[in-house]
Amino acid sequence: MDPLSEKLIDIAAAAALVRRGDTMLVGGFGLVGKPLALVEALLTNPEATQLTVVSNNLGEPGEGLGRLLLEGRIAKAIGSFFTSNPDVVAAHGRGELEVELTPQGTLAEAIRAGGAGIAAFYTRTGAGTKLAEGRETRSFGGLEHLLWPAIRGNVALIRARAADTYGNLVYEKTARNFNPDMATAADVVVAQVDEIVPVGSLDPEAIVTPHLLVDRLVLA
Amino acid sequence: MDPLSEKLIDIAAAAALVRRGDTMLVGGFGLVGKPLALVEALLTNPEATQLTVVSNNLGEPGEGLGRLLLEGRIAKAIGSFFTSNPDVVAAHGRGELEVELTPQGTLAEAIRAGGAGIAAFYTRTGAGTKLAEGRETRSFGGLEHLLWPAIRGNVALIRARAADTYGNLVYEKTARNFNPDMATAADVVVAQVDEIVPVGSLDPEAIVTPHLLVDRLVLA
Amino acid sequence: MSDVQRQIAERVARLLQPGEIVNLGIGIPTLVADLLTAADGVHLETENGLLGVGPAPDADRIDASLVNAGKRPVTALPGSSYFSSSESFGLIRGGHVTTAVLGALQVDACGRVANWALAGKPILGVGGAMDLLVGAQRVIVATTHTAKSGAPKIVSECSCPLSSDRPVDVVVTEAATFTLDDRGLTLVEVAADFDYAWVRAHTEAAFGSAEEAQL
Amino acid sequence: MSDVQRQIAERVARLLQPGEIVNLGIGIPTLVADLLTAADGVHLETENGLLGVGPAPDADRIDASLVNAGKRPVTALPGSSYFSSSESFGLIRGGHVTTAVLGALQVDACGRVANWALAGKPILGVGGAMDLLVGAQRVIVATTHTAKSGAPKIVSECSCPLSSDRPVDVVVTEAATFTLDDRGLTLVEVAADFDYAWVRAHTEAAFGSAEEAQL
Repeated sequence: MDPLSEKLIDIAAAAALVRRGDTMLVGGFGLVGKPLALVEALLTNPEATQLTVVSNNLGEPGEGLGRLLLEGRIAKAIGSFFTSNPDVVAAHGRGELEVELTPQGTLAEAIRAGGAGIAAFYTRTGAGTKLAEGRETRSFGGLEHLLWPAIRGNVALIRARAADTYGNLVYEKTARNFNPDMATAADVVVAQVDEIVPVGSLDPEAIVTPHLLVDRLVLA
Repeated sequence: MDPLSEKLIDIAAAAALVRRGDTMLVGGFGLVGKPLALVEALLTNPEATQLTVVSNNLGEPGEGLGRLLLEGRIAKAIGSFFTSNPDVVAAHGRGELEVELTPQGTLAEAIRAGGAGIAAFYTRTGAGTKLAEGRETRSFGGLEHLLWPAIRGNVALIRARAADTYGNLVYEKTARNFNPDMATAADVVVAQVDEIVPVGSLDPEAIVTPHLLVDRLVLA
Repeated sequence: MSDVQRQIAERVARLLQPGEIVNLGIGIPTLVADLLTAADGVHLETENGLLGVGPAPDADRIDASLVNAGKRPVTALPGSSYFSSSESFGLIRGGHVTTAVLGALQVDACGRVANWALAGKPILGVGGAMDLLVGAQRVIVATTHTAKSGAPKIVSECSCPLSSDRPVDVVVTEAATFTLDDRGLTLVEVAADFDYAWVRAHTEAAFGSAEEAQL
Repeated sequence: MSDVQRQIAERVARLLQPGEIVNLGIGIPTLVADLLTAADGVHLETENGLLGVGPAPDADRIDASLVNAGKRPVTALPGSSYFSSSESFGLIRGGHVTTAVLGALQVDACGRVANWALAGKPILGVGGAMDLLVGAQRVIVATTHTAKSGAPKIVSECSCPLSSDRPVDVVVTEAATFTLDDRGLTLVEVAADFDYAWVRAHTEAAFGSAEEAQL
């Protein structure tokens, strides 16, 4: 059996994996390492709506997740920095978009926890700030910590530089960012890759995301 | 300034970094990836005693940490599997060695937490077992979880295949194991390496332990 | 390996599907590795940090840095990858291992397993079994039907300490295969050299039977 | 960069020691990078996943996959390494960054900083500032002494939401450098073009002075 025959799908099939009301993890930091082809393909799937999107940012105006937002597909955003896209600020102001602001490190840790079977964790980050409001706190070593629950998605859309035909992934410089964490934390993980290489051609010491985490590959 | 001149020390100087009563993290799974030269050098430092050792195992009889144990240097062991060394079982039976048994995954996660600024975390592992006795529990998703605190050491002794002169580390196959986690979780991190290569000769995408984690290098 | 061990390992191997990520525990489960070929399409993972475990090497090709969770020399297949202990157990606890095959001292009527400590003895080893028991999507227990003493290992209540509060999914012995669900144990297969009466006589725990349901 | 910004960045650069791991926030802190040379022996880290940040590339050598936390193109120096977001913030929260240089909207008399949100406005961005504030061994605030309106930024109590309950260690403006300890702010340096009276008049928070102690 050629493992690739199972994992490699076309972009329309990938877009069809997202369903109404899904929580969707989307990799990238700004547009760097963002699976833009996958995100924009969702526009062709009318069921990709009422989404909760977990992503550091919500794209740029009219690009990537910013386009989905303008089409009214996103009900809620969980991330760390939305002010760089004025459309997010506006949609939130009109009450059309719920926003859950999470410090960047806590966002990454919560996603990792979701993928690693950790239900919740205590972090110093955010203690004593407005982001602590309504959150459970506890003192460790005399310092206040916040309890933060894990984050998981129904689907994760990630981007990598290359995959082998098993689905092992390597990334490109700072385009790595949230992608390896999100690869662990969703029921269905779809990776947009620039290149697919034969099994055995990636250095086993340098594979960042092992193939057991990757359900589908899209070459784009 | 040559960064290597600061980090590279001889093995006696490395052994002298361990002090009476220290908590010492020691990498390796059995003897694989164990920094044996560093461990055995501790025998020449009489202050390396009354130690709490955090390590998956306590060596083999008369080898590695097993030698330290026979010399009465270890007061307490935190790890996951001690039954493979009968000397540990005997020392514990005589009341000379305190043992804190931790599931292997929880041990790794607690060390990672210690190095990542996570004070404690909730895990399913061990729920409903004898290892849950005396531990705080909490239900998430209807399933009991245990609260586990982070682990840190005064010093970590780890083993890697190669370092560059900054102290970036790469490992060798399954000799990686606990070493990268322990590199994050101690005040002083000493890496025993087989080889030191010039800065720039390790692939930046394949460095596992970045140099900011490594305080001292020993070539052995 | 003994005939009994081989029979158990063979029955387990037949339960594995192409594409599965499988962790094999120490003891009988390890024997399953020798029964798998590339054509089976099963990926073996070992919790000390390797996905893509291959067969044991020839004596002259042993690599001291390449072992399985039992610290035995192994090889790494093309497409394999290495990871740290925290990453490895993140994969395990996070549900990314399809099937864990584990040995057992005892299994109770609910399918909870005791496989790390004897009753009344000091407890000095646990390893990764508890993590696999909570994390693997499916847990198969591979064990002899009875202890060396002849005592049943599938019991009403374990006298040895439990390894997890999570019931396993399948129990495979040389004599029988049981599955588990909310109602407890169900006998789904009896091996050729055994019969229902033998299984009944050597199993302390109550169990239902697919066969009974048909009677 | 304006003269004032350059003055602040230069004062910050002088505080950095060889061997330090330094994270530079967005705004004035970023300017510090341009003032450092290899001879300074400072390693720059950026929280989106790179240790070993080099200078901005020429326009024809921009790599779209290589940016800093401000999403500006950078280069990577020999000896650099890349990591995921969870690894990167593990390094930050875990205390492995020696110094974070951060901008500020306000700093209070205890040294607590507000640098992420304006008073009374919807809060839609936080980024990594809160993680750096709890995790870096030393935090240096680099800020103009007053807001554009002329209002003091070093105040008795912040009107903007705090970014952390942890006081910073040093505050550097174009006019002055303050350190912080349990007693609060201490003025340790006044810049050449300014004097104590100016600093006093443009600083709302109470502060002690190393100079006063000598009087």
